Amino acid sequence: MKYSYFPGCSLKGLGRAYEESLLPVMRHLGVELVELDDWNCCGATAYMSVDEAKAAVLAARNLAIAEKAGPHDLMTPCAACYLVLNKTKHNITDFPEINAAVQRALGNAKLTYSGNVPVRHPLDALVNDVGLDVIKEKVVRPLKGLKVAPYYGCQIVRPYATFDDAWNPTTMDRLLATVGAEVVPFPLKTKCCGGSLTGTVPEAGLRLTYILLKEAVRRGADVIATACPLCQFNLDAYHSEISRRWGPARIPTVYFTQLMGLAFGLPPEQLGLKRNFVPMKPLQAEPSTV
Amino acid sequence: MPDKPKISFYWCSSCGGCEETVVDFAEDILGVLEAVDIVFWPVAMDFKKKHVEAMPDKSIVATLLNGAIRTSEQEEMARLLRRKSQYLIAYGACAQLGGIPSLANQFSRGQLLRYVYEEAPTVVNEAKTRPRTSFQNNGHTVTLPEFRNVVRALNQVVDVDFYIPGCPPTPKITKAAIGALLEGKLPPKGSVLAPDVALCDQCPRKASKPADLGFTQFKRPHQVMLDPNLCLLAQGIVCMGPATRGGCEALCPAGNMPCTGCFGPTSRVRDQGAKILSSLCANIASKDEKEIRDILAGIPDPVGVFYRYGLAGSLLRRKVSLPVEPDQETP
Amino acid sequence: MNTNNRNGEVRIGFYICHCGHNIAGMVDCPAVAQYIAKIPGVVVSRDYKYMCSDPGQELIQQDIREHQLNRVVVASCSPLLHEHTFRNAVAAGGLNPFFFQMVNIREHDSWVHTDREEATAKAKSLAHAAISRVRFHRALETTRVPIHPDVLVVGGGIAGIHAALTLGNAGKKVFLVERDPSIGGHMAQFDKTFPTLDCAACILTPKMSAVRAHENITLWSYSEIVKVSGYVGNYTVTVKRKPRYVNEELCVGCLECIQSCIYKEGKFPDEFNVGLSKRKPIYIPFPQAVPPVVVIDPERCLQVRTGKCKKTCLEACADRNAIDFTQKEELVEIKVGNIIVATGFKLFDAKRIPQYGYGLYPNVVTAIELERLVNSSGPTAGEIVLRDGRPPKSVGMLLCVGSRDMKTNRWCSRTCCMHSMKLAQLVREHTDADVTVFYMDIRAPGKGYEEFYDKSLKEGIQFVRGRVAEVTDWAMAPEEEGKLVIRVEDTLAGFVRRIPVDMIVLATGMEPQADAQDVRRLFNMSCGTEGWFLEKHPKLAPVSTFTDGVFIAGCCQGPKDIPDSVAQAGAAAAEAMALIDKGHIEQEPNTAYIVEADCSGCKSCIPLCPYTAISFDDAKQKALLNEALCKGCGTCVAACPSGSIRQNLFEDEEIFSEIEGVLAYV
Amino acid sequence: MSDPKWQPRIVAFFCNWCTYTAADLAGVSRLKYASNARVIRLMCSGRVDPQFILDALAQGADGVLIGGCHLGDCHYGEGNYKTLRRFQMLKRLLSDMGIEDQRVRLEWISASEGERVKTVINDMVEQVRALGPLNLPQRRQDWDREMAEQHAEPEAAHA
Repeated sequence: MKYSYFPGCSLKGLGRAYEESLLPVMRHLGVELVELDDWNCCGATAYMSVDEAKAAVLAARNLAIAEKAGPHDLMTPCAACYLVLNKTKHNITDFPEINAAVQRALGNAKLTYSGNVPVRHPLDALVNDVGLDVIKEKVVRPLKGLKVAPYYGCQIVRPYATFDDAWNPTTMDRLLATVGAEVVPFPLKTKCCGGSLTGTVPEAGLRLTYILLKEAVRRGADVIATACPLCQFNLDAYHSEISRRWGPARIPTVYFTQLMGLAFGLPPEQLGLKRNFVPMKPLQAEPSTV
Repeated sequence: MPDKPKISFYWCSSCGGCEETVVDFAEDILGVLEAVDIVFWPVAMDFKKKHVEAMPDKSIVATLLNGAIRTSEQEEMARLLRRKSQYLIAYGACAQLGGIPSLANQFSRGQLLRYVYEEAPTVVNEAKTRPRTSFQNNGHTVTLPEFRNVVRALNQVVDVDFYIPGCPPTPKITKAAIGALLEGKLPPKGSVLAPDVALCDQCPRKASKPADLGFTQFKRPHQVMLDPNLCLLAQGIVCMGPATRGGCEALCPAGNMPCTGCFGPTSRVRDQGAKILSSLCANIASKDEKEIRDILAGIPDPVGVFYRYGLAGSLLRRKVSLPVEPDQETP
Repeated sequence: MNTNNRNGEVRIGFYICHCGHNIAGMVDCPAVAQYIAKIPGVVVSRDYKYMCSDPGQELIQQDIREHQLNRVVVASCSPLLHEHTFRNAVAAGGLNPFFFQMVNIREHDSWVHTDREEATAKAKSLAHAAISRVRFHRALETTRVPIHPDVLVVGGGIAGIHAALTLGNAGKKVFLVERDPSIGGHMAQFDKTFPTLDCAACILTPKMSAVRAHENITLWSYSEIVKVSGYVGNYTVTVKRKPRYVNEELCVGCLECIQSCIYKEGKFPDEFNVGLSKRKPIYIPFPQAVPPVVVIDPERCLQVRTGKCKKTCLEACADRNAIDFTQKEELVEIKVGNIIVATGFKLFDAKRIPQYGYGLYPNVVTAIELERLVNSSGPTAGEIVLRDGRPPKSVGMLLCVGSRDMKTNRWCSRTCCMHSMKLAQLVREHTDADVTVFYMDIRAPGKGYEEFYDKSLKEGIQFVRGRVAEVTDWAMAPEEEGKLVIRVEDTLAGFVRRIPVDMIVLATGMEPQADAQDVRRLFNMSCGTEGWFLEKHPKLAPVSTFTDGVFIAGCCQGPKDIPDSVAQAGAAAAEAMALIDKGHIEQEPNTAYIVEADCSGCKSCIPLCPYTAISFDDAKQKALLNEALCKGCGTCVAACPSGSIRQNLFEDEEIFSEIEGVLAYV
Repeated sequence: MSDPKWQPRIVAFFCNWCTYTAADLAGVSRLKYASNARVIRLMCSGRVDPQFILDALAQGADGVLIGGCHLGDCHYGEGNYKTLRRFQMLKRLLSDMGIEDQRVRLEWISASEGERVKTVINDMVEQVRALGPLNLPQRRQDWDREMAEQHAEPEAAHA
């Protein structure tokens, strides 16, 4: 199994723990990720609202490179990249003006994009391509007793519910259950993390973050699992501020890939776990007998 | 005794098989000769065009013209014979409906000439010489008729009184037609002088035809050992019999070959190919679009199968996208 | 009757209808009449305001007499609407009614186009086609098909029950077939009915008993229709009678078998109580069930499943011998003339809107669940309680759950407003809880309904206008702790509110039955895009379908309340009776026929007929068409490779001339 | 072929039970669509003799639309399957005869799909417009211009 791989800026910066865990997990499952050559910004951030066509060009360049790279699906772990690349795909198909602008720009760079590269999230690929059975076989250290609140954030399933339900996604739930974790019912799983507001209207943004943390704690979770670097950062970085405003709601937030890595018995230090502000408690030493 | 009725035969774009039918009269030809005076029959007798031109208009009682109309010469002769004859009878499938020559209506004149004079595997013509309508040599001018873009049935060129179908017509229906002509017992103008019931009626295999054909595949005669008694459609062979006028007494099915439709449609049908298509396809035993397509793949050349003898006389007549090219000239 | 063309001459009268402004507003009618007047054979060409009116019809009749017309063409609305009207007018004028052709220039022209010139040109060519075609028309006679007097009613909800009783009371024999073990349908689950708040059981039970007792009604519960063949007046229906392992004749409904079942307690979700209580493998659907006999669930009963059970039920039944484990599924064939389909609806699955928390939060219930809770014979004996047994202090009712929603169902389910207000009043009656209704619009258009809404307001039920965004269980304020929080934009107040409540009631909308498509095919009906069975005409034939002799009643046609269902059921029964009492129907003479002399006996047509109307005549070696069986589809006509099968009203030359006519562009 | 006033001519064969009724519904719903299609009502799409389609084209139609009930929904059981089978072959035949794919269309439109009548007709009109006129009567005249004398088209070749 082979995918083209678009890491995006987060996975090389703030969210490097995501990549640090994703790559060994995929390797462990025999999935080959080939990083795109000369990839650029996905076009997210403020670009979209400044100039939609130009943002589409940025994203489309990545898609075009992926198309040139070979007939593999393009995997991108960052939720924002995932959304923007998908959105661009849609826009190119649905809006001839955008398509024209994109093709013109790509043409100048001697690139083409026919719209045929599927953009995939690792959650989708792991559950629907690799399969839970295969993953289960690789588990040497089931996350027994670890209560996890699965948290998807807004961008993976909205507006394009490509591989899961927009309101009640369950892919990560199933995946975490497969690696032995106890999945806590978490109805807030697609609620806003506060992400785009923490910088601008902190009062509103942090409140949203607080609700998520508080509710995860209230529901007995030991850890929140996420699939988005921005979510992870928001849920992890503002504990002192939140605590000052509303009271403590301390719970670690990790990437689902980090939990998978632990279950696969990969060394925790190689999974980027040390990068957390709120560290996850080490799992009880309980080597599997399998 | 007054003059015997004058009859003429002429051939245009055809293979000569229709003429053979007259030869196949065998000794019966003598009876015919007793009853009529053949005034023009280039295949068998030495008359010239000028002889016909010299005849008074309508002085020939009937002309049996076979062959489709493809060249300017054929067109001219058809008009001449029309003028000289009381009855002009389209004789045989080519004159009636265009016949096999009209399958060429799937190709443009340029395509045809290029193939015949350059591309056909047996052709060596490095100079790419093409026939011309006029050629000067030693002060002489040699001319050829023009090769038209379209092959036409006779009635697409001149008014036709009757049709005798077949490729070729059988001696029996020919004799019957001549008999009716001599006795003045002709049906209304425009009639086809053959039974108006489809061939199955006369087919020796009729009883073996199942009530539900339910085609699961179509085969071509060379792909299968044909049962000599079983209905050919029941063997998956496209037999045009149900859509073809009877009158030949099922010669082909009797010879273990499917009917290919040379007698043309019945009077109630405007387009023989469309009708056999309708009937065969409706009876395909599948409801799955892809499976239906696969079954139909057993008929690789629908035009050639359904319109073998009648493309010119069909509703579409000619591949509609083809151009009309200017008269061919020296390259 | 004058059916001959004088001297073979065709004399056509053409009439174009203005239909008030409907046609004349977009089509230049006088111009069309002038154009048609120039076509050879057209003797009269007129435009008139309303052709279907009495004077309009009289005009045709007068012209037939005065101008010796022998063909009539009317350009007006759809032939599906008025072809009969004009045929009758032509007949009244002394012509065979089939010397008539209708042109649809309203539905197919004036109503759908915006350019007067184009619409007029289209009208001209359509009229031209009819003029070309009508020349070939021949005198035809309609055939009469007798109507079998028995009726099949499918579905034993209130609509089916009412239809069956109406017919039975009129002396018609009725087969009432119900899929479930008891008739009663959804209405039997209701506690009270709006707007009168009379008890559903009190008004329904007598009707159910009447069905059972009725000498003219054969009730087959726990049965399904598996095959329908034939046509109006002559349907043959195969009914599958599922084994209930209890002899209906012998069971006295004592229920001792249930008590003695080896399952000491109910173990399986009780369908009637929508899973709020448990039942045993042997059970009676509900106390007032009709027929009042027990039924054994084959998927739960040990004996049926494994053959290894002590069969304590048999012992309890003793010499009544009603329990019979040898029962097998049975197929019964019946003949009926008419069919009334009243197969009802299914409720929207509230889990499809996860943000409302149904299935996640135990105290989010559906309206039908509350209906069972409030019912004194329900699982809580009429106590409205939360899952932990406490009475709720506050209840929120969410309307339009799965209705008026682009993401789920777009239609209004019509009953939820009234149903919810009824439940709100019942909650107020049974508890001292505050009730808040969350609505987009209150739709209370029935008789006494608006007054019921008033009453709800007066009783202190609160109404918040806004579609609820979500139901959550996370608190943002102390008063929200331990409660369900409704987040909603109050569109009257103009801000987003969080309203904590103890219990949430979802007014789930109505949906077509899961197998509506199968049922539709079974009875050869059409469905709208949403899946409701399609009536023949939304206003003028609301209980008829496109298949003659098949009628629809109740919610299978679309969401409606009990009064409307009952009214439709009565209407459907009346439609069936009209056919039965007439004794026959006239069939459109559009049958195919074989010209024997032309047929070669190729048999191509025989397998194509869906009604096996074509057979092979071995003596004549030709195909033989039984016109009584032919329904006039024309498939064989199109297939006849020698053009020897023809079709009345759709002759080849008629269609060829129509093609030529529509291509006569001007 | 460059007549600016040229409008595609579409002959439509609609079955009585589904597509014709859907077209009525489109009318009742006052949907607006192109006026180029002329509907001929038949009881079933199974009655659509391939001859009708060829004849319509031969007589000057630029396109032919056949409308029937959805598969499985035929008022007569399976008439539309017969149409489907014929259509598959007819399309091949037409393509061999140089008639573009978009000119002849088979659509399943149920009685409730008034909206679909509108979109299908509009769509087809635009596709045919893009192809330009077929106008076989004109083409036949053009073909026949090569003859020494113009011959009036025989009324019916096999009358």
